[in-house]
Amino acid sequence: MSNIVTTEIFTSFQDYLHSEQNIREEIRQIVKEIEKNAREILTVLQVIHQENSAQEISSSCYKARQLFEEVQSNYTKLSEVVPTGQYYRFNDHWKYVTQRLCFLAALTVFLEVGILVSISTVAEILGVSTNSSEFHLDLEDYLMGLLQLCSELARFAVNAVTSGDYERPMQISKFVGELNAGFRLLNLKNDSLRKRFDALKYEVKKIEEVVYDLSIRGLKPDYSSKTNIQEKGTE
Amino acid sequence: MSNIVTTEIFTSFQDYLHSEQNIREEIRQIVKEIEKNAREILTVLQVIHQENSAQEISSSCYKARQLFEEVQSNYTKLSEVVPTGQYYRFNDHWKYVTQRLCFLAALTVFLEVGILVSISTVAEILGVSTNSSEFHLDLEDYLMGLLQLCSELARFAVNAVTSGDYERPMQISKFVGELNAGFRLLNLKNDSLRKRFDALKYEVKKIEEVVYDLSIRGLKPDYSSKTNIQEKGTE
Amino acid sequence: MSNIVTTEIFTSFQDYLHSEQNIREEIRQIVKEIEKNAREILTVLQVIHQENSAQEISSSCYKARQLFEEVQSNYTKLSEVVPTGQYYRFNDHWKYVTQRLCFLAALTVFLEVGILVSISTVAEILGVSTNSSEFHLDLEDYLMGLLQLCSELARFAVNAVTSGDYERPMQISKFVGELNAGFRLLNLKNDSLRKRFDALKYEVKKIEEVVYDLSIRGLKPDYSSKTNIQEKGTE
Amino acid sequence: MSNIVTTEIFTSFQDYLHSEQNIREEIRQIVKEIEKNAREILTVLQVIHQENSAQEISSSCYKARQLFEEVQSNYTKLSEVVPTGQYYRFNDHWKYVTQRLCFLAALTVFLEVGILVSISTVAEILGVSTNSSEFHLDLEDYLMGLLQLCSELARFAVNAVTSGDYERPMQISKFVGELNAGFRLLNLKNDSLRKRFDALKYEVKKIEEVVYDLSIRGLKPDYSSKTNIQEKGTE
Amino acid sequence: MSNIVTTEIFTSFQDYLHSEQNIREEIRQIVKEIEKNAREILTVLQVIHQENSAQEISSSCYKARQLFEEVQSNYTKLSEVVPTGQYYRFNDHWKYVTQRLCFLAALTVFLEVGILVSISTVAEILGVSTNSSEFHLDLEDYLMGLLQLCSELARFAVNAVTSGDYERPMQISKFVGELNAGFRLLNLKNDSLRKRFDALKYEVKKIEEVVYDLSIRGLKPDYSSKTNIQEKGTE
Amino acid sequence: MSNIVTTEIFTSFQDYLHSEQNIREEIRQIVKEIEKNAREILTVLQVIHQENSAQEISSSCYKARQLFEEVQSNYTKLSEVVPTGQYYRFNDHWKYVTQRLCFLAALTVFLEVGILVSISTVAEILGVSTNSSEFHLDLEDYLMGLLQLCSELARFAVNAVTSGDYERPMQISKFVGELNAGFRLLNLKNDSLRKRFDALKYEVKKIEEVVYDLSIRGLKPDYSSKTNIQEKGTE
Amino acid sequence: KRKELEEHVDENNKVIQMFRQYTLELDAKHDRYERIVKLSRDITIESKRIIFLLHNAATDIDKKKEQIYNEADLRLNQLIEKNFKLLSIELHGQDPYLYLRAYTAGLQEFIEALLYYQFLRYGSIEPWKNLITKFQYSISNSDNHNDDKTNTEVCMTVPPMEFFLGLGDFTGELLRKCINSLGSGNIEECFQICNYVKDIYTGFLRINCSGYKDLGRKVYVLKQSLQKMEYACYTIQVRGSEIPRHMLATVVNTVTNPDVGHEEDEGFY
Amino acid sequence: KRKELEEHVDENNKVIQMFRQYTLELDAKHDRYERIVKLSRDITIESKRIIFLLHNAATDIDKKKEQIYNEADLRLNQLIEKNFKLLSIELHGQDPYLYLRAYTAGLQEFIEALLYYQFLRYGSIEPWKNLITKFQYSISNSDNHNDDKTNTEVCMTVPPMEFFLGLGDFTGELLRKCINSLGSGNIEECFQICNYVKDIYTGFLRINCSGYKDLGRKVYVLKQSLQKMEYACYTIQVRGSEIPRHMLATVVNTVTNPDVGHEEDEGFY
Ligand SMILES: [Mn+2]
Ligand SMILES: [Mn+2]
Repeated sequence: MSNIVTTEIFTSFQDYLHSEQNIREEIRQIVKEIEKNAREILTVLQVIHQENSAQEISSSCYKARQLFEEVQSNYTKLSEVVPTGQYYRFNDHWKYVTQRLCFLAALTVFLEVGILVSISTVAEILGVSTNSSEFHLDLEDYLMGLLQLCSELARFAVNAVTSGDYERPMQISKFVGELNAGFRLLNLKNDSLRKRFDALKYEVKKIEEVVYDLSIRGLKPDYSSKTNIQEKGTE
Repeated sequence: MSNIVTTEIFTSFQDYLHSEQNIREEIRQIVKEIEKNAREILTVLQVIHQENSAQEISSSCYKARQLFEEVQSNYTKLSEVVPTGQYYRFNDHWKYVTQRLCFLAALTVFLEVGILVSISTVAEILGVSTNSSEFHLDLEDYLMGLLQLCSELARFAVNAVTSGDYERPMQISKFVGELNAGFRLLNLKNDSLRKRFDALKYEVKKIEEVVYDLSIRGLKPDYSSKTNIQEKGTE
Repeated sequence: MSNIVTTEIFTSFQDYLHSEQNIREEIRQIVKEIEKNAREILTVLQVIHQENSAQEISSSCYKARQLFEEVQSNYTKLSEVVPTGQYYRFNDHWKYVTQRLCFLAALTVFLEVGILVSISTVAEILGVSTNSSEFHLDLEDYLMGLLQLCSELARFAVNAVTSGDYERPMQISKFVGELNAGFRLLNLKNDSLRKRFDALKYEVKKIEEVVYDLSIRGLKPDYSSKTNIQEKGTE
Repeated sequence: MSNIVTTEIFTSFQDYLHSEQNIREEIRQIVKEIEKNAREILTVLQVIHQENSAQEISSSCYKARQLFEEVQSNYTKLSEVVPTGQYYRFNDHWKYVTQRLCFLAALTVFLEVGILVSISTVAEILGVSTNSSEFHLDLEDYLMGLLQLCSELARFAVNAVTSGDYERPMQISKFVGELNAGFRLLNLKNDSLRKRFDALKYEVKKIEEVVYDLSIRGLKPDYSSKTNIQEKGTE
Repeated sequence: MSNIVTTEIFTSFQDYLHSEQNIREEIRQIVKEIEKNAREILTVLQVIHQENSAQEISSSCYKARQLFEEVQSNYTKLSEVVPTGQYYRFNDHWKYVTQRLCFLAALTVFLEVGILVSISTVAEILGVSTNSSEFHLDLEDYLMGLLQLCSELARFAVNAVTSGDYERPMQISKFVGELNAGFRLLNLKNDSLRKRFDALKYEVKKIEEVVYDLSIRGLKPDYSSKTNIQEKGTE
Repeated sequence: MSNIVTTEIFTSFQDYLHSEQNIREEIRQIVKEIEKNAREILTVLQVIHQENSAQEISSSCYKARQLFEEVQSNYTKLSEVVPTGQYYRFNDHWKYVTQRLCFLAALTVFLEVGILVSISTVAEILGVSTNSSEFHLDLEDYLMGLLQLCSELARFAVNAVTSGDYERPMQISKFVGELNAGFRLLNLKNDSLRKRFDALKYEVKKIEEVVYDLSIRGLKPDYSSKTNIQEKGTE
Repeated sequence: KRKELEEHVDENNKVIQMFRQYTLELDAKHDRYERIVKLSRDITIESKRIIFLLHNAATDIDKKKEQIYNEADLRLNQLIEKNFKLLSIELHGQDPYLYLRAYTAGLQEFIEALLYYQFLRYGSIEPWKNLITKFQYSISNSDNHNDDKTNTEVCMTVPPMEFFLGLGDFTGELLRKCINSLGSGNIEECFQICNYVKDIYTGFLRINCSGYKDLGRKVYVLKQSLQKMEYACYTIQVRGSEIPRHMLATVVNTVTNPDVGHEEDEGFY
Repeated sequence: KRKELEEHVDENNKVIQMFRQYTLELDAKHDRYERIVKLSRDITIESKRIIFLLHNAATDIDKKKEQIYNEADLRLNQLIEKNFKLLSIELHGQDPYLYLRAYTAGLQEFIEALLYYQFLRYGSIEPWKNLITKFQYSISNSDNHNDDKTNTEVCMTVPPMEFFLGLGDFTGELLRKCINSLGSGNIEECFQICNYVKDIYTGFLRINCSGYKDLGRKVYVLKQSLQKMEYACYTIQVRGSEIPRHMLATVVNTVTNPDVGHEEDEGFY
């Protein structure tokens, strides 16, 4: 008797696990695609570190935007696979790549218009909802993406100088400074976000050193007088 | 009765195990020799980090080439010991040293002619096949060797500047930059190759900072106008 | 220029890595199926631990044999996917389940005819070759399976007594004793096989204590006079 | 200048390290032989656990004694390889097998004459000194051997009953009881010896339960009236 | 009867174990004192990391020398407690602190005269023999001390620059470079020495980067023209 | 300035640690003595497991009582060394031996008068306070001692039967049964006490088996009719 | 409270404004997490106490047994009606999987207690799908102070995985019960529990646990427990062999109930 | 509540009577332990928030700074006056070491916050012996309902070890502060903090940490932090070498305060 009951109980559990594994498998396949997209966007945007890339940047942003459209359709597929209200059951699968895409979206927008992209704009770029009861963009993933952005910008500041572009470091310095101030408002737990934020200090320091190197050599452009910083990117 | 059967079964196993242990012992002895070769080549090539070593580099490459001949004969011995079709059963024994030798071969070729060595050339230098059904050079080991090369070159860039050689860092920057772009194309699994590749970005950054330091002080040679980079090494 | 060379090199690597990942993915899918088969066979054979299961054992063996046919066709698929000469490159994927199936095949044969199954018979049951240059059954996996068998038989001896079957423990004691003597002949390295073998001595002791408990209460059947032990299973 | 000094220093170290590695290699080879001897002696003495083995025991002891002669010549080789005053530098290599041989020597003597072998007799059987400034038998290894003996005897007591030998458990109970009392006198540190001794109490209990099982069924031989226990073994 | 024999055996063991425990206790007490000495020497020598400590270094070396005299008398006590030929039986107790003292002696000598101290000089400073059949200084402990020295010197190089002393890093770079080359000659086993040596390469890199930072800013003193480097320390 | 403050702060901490270590050393010495006492008492009381020990038990209890007087004076020393209100700062040192002595005191009292000793009586026997603000007996240590007692009594029950004493198991069965009922009242956390208590079930089972063995053979004395169980011990 | 201190931050800066919003969100999440941890902790403690209570039901007096069962039932229901309701309210409108790590311990312990209660009282356990029906609540929307008396339907999310993890722990309690039964001579119960756990073990064998570390560990412990029970049953059988099995229970009962046994002894011997 | 259920236990049995007493004692201890854990958790959270607040004091506007310090002081005092007082009452009459594991986390985090506050405001920290004077309370004996108005003196036990463990964590906050200072051009502060931590490190070197695992781990982390700060100072020096050191601070300030910097730029270049 109890045998039959037990069998029933376990059979339904087996079905449950089986269907979970199927969902995970589907997710894994889609995430693989998204990772490929992310890798391509990153490769496209790496142009910023090449010498004398100034002209190519806007065309790279354009290419990135096109790739983000593929990303969107992949996130749409993903949102169809993940059951409603179970976003956090499976989000380990796409957490990492989503952070990376937040970084890439933020970098694209920074290159295009020089401003900090909002979480809702990133959600739009990725093609996900901003409503947390649907397939949405997690705040912490967005913030992690911004921290990755700072790291890339620190490298960008260095390479810009190598290319003889002395304005870019000033723009980056201001941008990262504001982000840093923003992050300091957050009450962070002792988690990965906190650790990543602690690393930000070193990037801020690195950027300041670049600005300092420019200023003692009189290479610092009179940046603050340029009121229209955002326009720089769009020109 | 069955006792005898059992005994027979196990006696034949004993022979089998015994012969396996003998093979492993032989492999271990040969690999020890190869490790010694690798250590010697590395010591010879360390000259690059010494001050004002420019002249000595080509004679060091020559010495390295001679040592690679010993390596070849040792790999030949090894290939005779490993039974056909069981390369991957025993390859833990030589995996590590082979990666190291790929690095050393790639460094030698870089110093000699300034280009990226191909896997088939490395296989030739080590005296192993490129056909995966024989005793061959595994692709992943070759790639690991290239990543080790980048790490050595980052150090080389720093020490070249100390020696007053401001061209070398430019050459290295270009070379490592291309390698980095190449690796970025690959869809790596989450394995040791991936981990090592993640470390590459720090080395790229380091080299970029060296180039930056030269740029901002006006010490950067006009590298791009030198069209004949490969020739530098061969001169 | 060298850029193109590098790109070419890496593009061909990408193909290589991609095809490897495909192979692994295929292997994983097939192994998953085999694991499912193994779980089913194990579940079927659990009947031995139930009270008064004597009659059901032979029908369970029959069911197991049918499931082994599925196993065979899965191993056939597997052997087609794994490239020649690369058995040991991928064998981590199926190593564990193959050991388990060796155990299950050995258990089935023990239940059917009371003898120790040979490695070639197990290979036949699983539908793989015994020739180590093809997709074969590795000796160590077979031995691991036998050690797992001993553990299951120790549990079986206890439960047989609970069911009032006092002959079974005698049969098991003799069988495991011979296996133990066999393993003792082997000069095992300090690996997983050795660790598992060290556990065997506790199982032997356990079984000896069961026989002791029967002896001292005069419940021990006069086992040695039954010369035809193998026939017991086949009846 | 100082460079030369440094090189000299390290070259002499290299010789030193090399010779140490050679010594270890030699030790390893000899110990491998001794391990083989130990395995053979153990296999020979396993006869005690077989049914109705009473007659065969003395011939097994004889075979064991012959094998101990090989052991002796191997220990002699070992003592020649180990430099004076460095016994404890290398003793990790032979520690384990020496403990095992102490157990086997003690078991042999117990089977032959029923008494506890002294450390000096074991040293003699193994062909090593008892003088701690030479290659000697370490006290702790001897004690570990005795504890292993108790474990084997507990198993022997159980199997003797199965064979219908009701006197053996009484002899073992007395013997192990005395050993237990002896160990209890020692103020052991919290080391491996202590851990092993803690396990002894389970073996004592097991043996007591065997004696209990005999008692309650009136199977207990009137052991205490037999004054000549030692003679049992020597017959 | 046999009871008395057993009791006698164990009583004599008890004496043996007791005397061993007493030896260990005495060793522990003396080692505690030596550890205290080592901590004091380390604290005294920390002055090198303070700003503008140049003048104080020689007086600190003097203080360290005085403390080494206490160390000597403690090692003398130790050598009297350890029985002849049992150095390696007990050397776990003092191994670690001896490595530390090798580091401290090597640091003192480096600060005093700028050269690599030899093992015999360290043995003299510690007041132990160099003859391995007596209470001596083990080669591996000496080498571990040198590796610890490199780590401290890497930190020293950084802090010296902060204090405006640009010669010290050059001296350290040369010194550590030679040590590194020396270690590279050794065929180390896969032990703690090897692990520590692997860490050395990061320290070498660190120091090279300090020299680089000085070079590129034209702060590098023309070190090679100063032929009399050893004299620097002795002034 | 801050340097002086820092020095002061750390010097007082050093003194603190030093004095703590001294206290711990003193404690360790005294505890060693207590452990020796405990070992002796245990040895004395082991007589219960010998055949036909009935007469010797009361004299053993007498000897134990004398040894407890030494224990008392050692606990008095201990209580003088441990600062008031810091019992639990140091109690790891004596926790284990105190549990053992609770077991031994409880065993002594059981043998003497057949009843469960109260915590206050044990405290008296050990010579410690019952007031928890002084050096007292921890409740959990007392309870652990009782659980150890049950384990010893299970063994005693077995050996008593071997000695032909069929009343003792009945007495033990009743005693342990009551203790078991008592323990079931406690709300135990998932700690060592809980784990030990779970093991008690197996000892209860063992004792029941002995009683059962006696009863099916008609050897069970009419225990319940003997109203004066406590008197048994005191006779 | 902190407002005046932060004047030095440029509140007109767009970045700062964005991060102000992010701070609110993060803080709300952390606070909710903390509250859920506390609720879970309370559930754990009370569940453990209920299990403890149920172990005392091993008495022969049916009335006492019934009393204990009734109390356990009451307290389990209180957990559902009070503690889990509060938990559900916290989780309402949230993705429960975001907070699962905060309440899984309490949930598993509750399931363990519930299953143990069901097994003791009814001899079998209810499946997962029955469990989830217990966790449905209707909450009045009285937050807003107007007379809006509508109710919201809320339910607790219990992933099947947590149910089976709790089921694994439940077999640990069965082991305790089984060995206790043996000590007190309740032989039939011992066999019954052992067979029940055998079924559960076979059930788990059919599950592919790879990738679920917790589950694998539970199954490992379960196998250990089962073998202890099997050995206990073996012991009964072996000992029972010395007298006819049908007399065994009587003897053991005689042995372990000295008060009752005394009278019956006369007839038996 | 459970009384009626336990009738089946023989309350006249002496053993049962003894264990009834033991149960009360054990339960009292466990309950107290749980209460202390909760008090400690609250202290941890509030201490972390105070540290967070103090990091915002890195502003040049002295008035804001003062405001932040005052608020931190207030909140630290509230912890002492409220939370630690409750803790002391729980510990009163108990051996505090029995419950140390339950409150050490909160205590250490508080010490970390307090030391960081002291360092920021006064440039140095107070030693352990000053700390313990803060934790003395006078409690009215109003438990008994009569007019007995006597007071009991109670104090918190703070073992020196916990003080130094807190001190270790405090240097972690100094590292954050130091690197932040560098990023915002506050060069002198950077050197000052680095030297301060150097002193603390040297202090720890003199201590024999063997046998104190926690302490050893803290010292290891401390060394890592110190080397990061030393490297930061090194960077300043190396870069400063390219212009005279005394001009460095000005330049860096110019660079990092674009608003202020704009006017001064004119004079400098
Ligand atoms: Mn539980
Ligand atoms: Mn902190």
